Amino acid sequence: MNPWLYSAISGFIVLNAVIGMVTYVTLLERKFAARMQSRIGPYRVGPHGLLQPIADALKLMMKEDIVPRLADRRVFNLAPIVFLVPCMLIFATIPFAPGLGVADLNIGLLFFLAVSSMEIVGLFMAGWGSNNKYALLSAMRAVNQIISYDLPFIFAALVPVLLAGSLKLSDIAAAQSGLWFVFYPVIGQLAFLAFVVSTLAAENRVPFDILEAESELVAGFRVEYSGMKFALIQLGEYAHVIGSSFLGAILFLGAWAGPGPEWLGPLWMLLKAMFLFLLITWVRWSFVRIRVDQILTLSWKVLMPATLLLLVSTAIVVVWRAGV
Amino acid sequence: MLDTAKTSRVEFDYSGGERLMMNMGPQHPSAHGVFRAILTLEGETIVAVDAVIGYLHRCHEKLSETLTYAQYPSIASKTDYVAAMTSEFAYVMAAEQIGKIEVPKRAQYLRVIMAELQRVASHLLWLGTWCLDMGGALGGGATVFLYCIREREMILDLFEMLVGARLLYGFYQVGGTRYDIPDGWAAKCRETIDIIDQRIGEYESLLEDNPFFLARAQDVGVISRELAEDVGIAGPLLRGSGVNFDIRRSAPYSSYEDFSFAVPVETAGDCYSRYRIRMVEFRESIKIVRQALDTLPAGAISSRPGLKSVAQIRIPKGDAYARVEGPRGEVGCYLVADGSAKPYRMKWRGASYSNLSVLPHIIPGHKVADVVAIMGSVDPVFGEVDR
Amino acid sequence: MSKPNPNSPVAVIRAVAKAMWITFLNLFRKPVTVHYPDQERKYPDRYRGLLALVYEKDTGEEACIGCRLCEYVCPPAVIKVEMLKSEKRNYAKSFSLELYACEFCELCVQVCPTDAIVMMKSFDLATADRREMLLDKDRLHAIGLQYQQSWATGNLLRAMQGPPKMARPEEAHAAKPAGSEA
Amino acid sequence: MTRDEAKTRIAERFSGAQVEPASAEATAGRGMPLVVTIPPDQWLAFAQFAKTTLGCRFFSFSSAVDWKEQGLEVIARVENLDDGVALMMKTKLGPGVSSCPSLVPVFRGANWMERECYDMFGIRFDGHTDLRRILLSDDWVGHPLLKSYAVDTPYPPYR
Repeated sequence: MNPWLYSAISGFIVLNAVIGMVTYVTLLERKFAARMQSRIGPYRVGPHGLLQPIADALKLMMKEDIVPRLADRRVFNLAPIVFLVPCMLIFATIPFAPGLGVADLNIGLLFFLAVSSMEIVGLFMAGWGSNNKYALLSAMRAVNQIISYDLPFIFAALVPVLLAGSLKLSDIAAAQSGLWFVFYPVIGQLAFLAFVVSTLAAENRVPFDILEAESELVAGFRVEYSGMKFALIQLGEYAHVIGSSFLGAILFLGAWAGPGPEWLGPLWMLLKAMFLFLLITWVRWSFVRIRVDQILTLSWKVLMPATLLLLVSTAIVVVWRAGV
Repeated sequence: MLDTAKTSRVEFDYSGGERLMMNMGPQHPSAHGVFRAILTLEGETIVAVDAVIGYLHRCHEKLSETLTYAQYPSIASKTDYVAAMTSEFAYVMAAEQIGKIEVPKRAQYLRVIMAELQRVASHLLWLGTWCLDMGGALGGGATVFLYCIREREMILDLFEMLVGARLLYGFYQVGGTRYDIPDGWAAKCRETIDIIDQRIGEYESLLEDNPFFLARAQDVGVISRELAEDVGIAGPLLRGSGVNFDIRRSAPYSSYEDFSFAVPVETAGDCYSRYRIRMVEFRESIKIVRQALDTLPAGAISSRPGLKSVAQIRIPKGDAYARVEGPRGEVGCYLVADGSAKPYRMKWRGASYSNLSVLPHIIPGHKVADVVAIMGSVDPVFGEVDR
Repeated sequence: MSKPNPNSPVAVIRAVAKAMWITFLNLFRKPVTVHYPDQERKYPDRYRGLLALVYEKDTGEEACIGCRLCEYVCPPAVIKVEMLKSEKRNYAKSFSLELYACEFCELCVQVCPTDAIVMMKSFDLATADRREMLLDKDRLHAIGLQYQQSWATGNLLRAMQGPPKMARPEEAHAAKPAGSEA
Repeated sequence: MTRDEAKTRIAERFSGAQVEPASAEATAGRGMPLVVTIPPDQWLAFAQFAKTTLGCRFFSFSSAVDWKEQGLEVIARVENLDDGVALMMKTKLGPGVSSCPSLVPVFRGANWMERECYDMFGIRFDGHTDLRRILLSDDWVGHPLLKSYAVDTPYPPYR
């Protein structure tokens, strides 16, 4: 099959799979969070609330699409698309199974990191376009936060690259068949911890979700959006979270390595990603958010030097292990 | 009544200076009711704040001049609807002081039990909404909020079993109380406060040395002792700034002297010390309820015959100021009686009104996110502020 | 308090783990929410819900004698009664209650000499049209038959509040031990 | 600083002030206030005296009572929290007078309290920093808590 057709079809399949997964992951999160707060979560729409995400999607589609009169019309309408595209692109290089994946570039991780830091442009366009004080304030906070957390995110993601010796995600996954990188003596756990913390911050999840702090900024940069545009932004946000949890599963939890026959690989991959996603949700429902200046000091003064030191020590360990 | 000619508008200057005037409220998720703060910001820090209140004003004081002593207690609970028991308490005690009406021992104990249970329920709502403000509706704050509401519902069920209503009771009456505890209520009450005692331990481990919570609460919204006394704030805010004053201890009313309980005092005066005080007050109130239930005397619950008609209670001429230690501080009622069945003048000293008036003094210099934390720790209820 | 400095890494990890343990623990607690429309909530005995007029137990007549005591005692003045005079006893010609302004304070039940107005164990008040909330006499009687009546009636409340000699006749001659859990 | 010691200090310093223990002495709670009636011109001086020498630093509240013909009466309650001495300061403004010296220079807590007094009674507090309505809307006509303010407002009942 010629490569063009292959990548078109696989791209189409992965895109729809992601959209389907995003809708049902919101239901998983709401049910999981509800149980943690001793309540039940959605159970009215369909048996045990299974049709709730579809109902939400339909509702958002039918909702009236309001554009504020004083808004900067072009920027306002373009923002959700610019925000959504990078969030979908990050799934291009993720190998769901040894051969299964849209495009297994040999610089897979670099592509992932580059694209995932593009979403901040769409976010700021949304904040600026809606010409609303709250949105502007939250967009500025978002820019500070995401940029200052991209660096620790990259350093933490580079540690497995050093251990596996290649940027190709399938190589990293293959290198972990023996020992998952998270169980690597000291470096693995620290890198995994730094990775989770910076993922939380890069996607503005609690405790770093100062971005859309309801108590002050109502709904942050998406306060003026409604209808389908709001759905796109929501889709983008959740896609980014799932993308990062898939990346975490590959880098640290040994993608499709797991007991049982070979063809069970993708299932293991999905389970590990969902475990990471539930870990993020679990953190989300047990912490209070901290102020924006505290987030920035945590990033620049604590996380950045720590991950840099970790990277250097991994390099030394790798060279020392290889040298001996 | 509205003279539309001189409608005033708040001028928002867009003069291009780097100052931004921003509206927080009146329909704001973090305002504990209807409150509007006009913040002048430089970047994230606040330079000036102007508080606009009065959205919930029903003029309770004019209303009390038209309602008799028998009718008004069930309306008095609408001033502080989160702690309805303590607001009725103040009105009823003021009338009893003027009329020199003696309250039987059992009624005094019942009043103490209900006031302390109401304090626990009110503090639970405070803790829940405070974490909700700081943690966000889709975050850890909501978890603490739902735990607190789950516990608060248990206490409301107790009140529902006793009085029949969940929030506004009309339990107090000049001369005693209107209801007696039904059979089995005391046992259910003991079981409820045991559960709550254990659950408070859970909240503390969820928040106590949690770095995110400490970062948001420690040395934020510091109220100095001198400012606290000068503005007249009361209750946990006053004790948070180092003043050891609790009406139940220094001017005991309704046989509070029979119970032993500790009065927590902190000196830092920031949000965290107010949090510490209220967490200790949880346990102290539970201790008082246990002691009161153990030594509850039998006998009448009211020194006057059952209410048969609207103007049955007449208070002789005179005036008095009675005050009660509500969850938010000193709830006082200054009553002037003229011998008829209706009071001549009633001044309601709401604790939240004075507590809120300290905000314009302490907010400048903080960040926008801190306004929410400070508002939560002051725990105003706007029924009591606007009356 | 001699706690380790809260920002040291060890204390942070321990506090984070403790906090997350609590939420994890809660995962396995039974949810407390009641599925309202499907499951009916259990009402306590003295529930103060809808107001209603009742019929005399023995003669089956309307209990209300139109004495307007409830009209005078109602703080928001939502009750309006007109008396119908007749030889043996009086009746209420018309009885209107504006339910949308009622505060459920139960003062009317307390002052009623003939236990005519009582409260029901139900709060299903929702109506599509506000005018339906203006209840007249037969609507009040219909509600009285439709729902279960709660414990409180005028005489019981007054007996509970009165000084002991009136309230507990059995205590007068049954010599019950004092201080019993009433 | 017990109550009678405070009473003697007041008597010798302010000849015009009548001091009597609160009329309702029914329950002997220690918090019973000393009721001090002062002529309006000594209002600010007495507040200063109470705060400094008597140590009543806690400003509880201040309000007013409308005695119809005898005019308005402004009350204020200050307390010495440590010794439990409470002082209920009263001053009669005389018929037709509706201005009174403000306590804001002495107690910052008086700011909102006096704004509410102005809002409800129309008493102009001279020396108050920004006297404007606090509870009612700025364009409200009349002062509701005056006895002359009709109870049955021309509005039809809200229902």
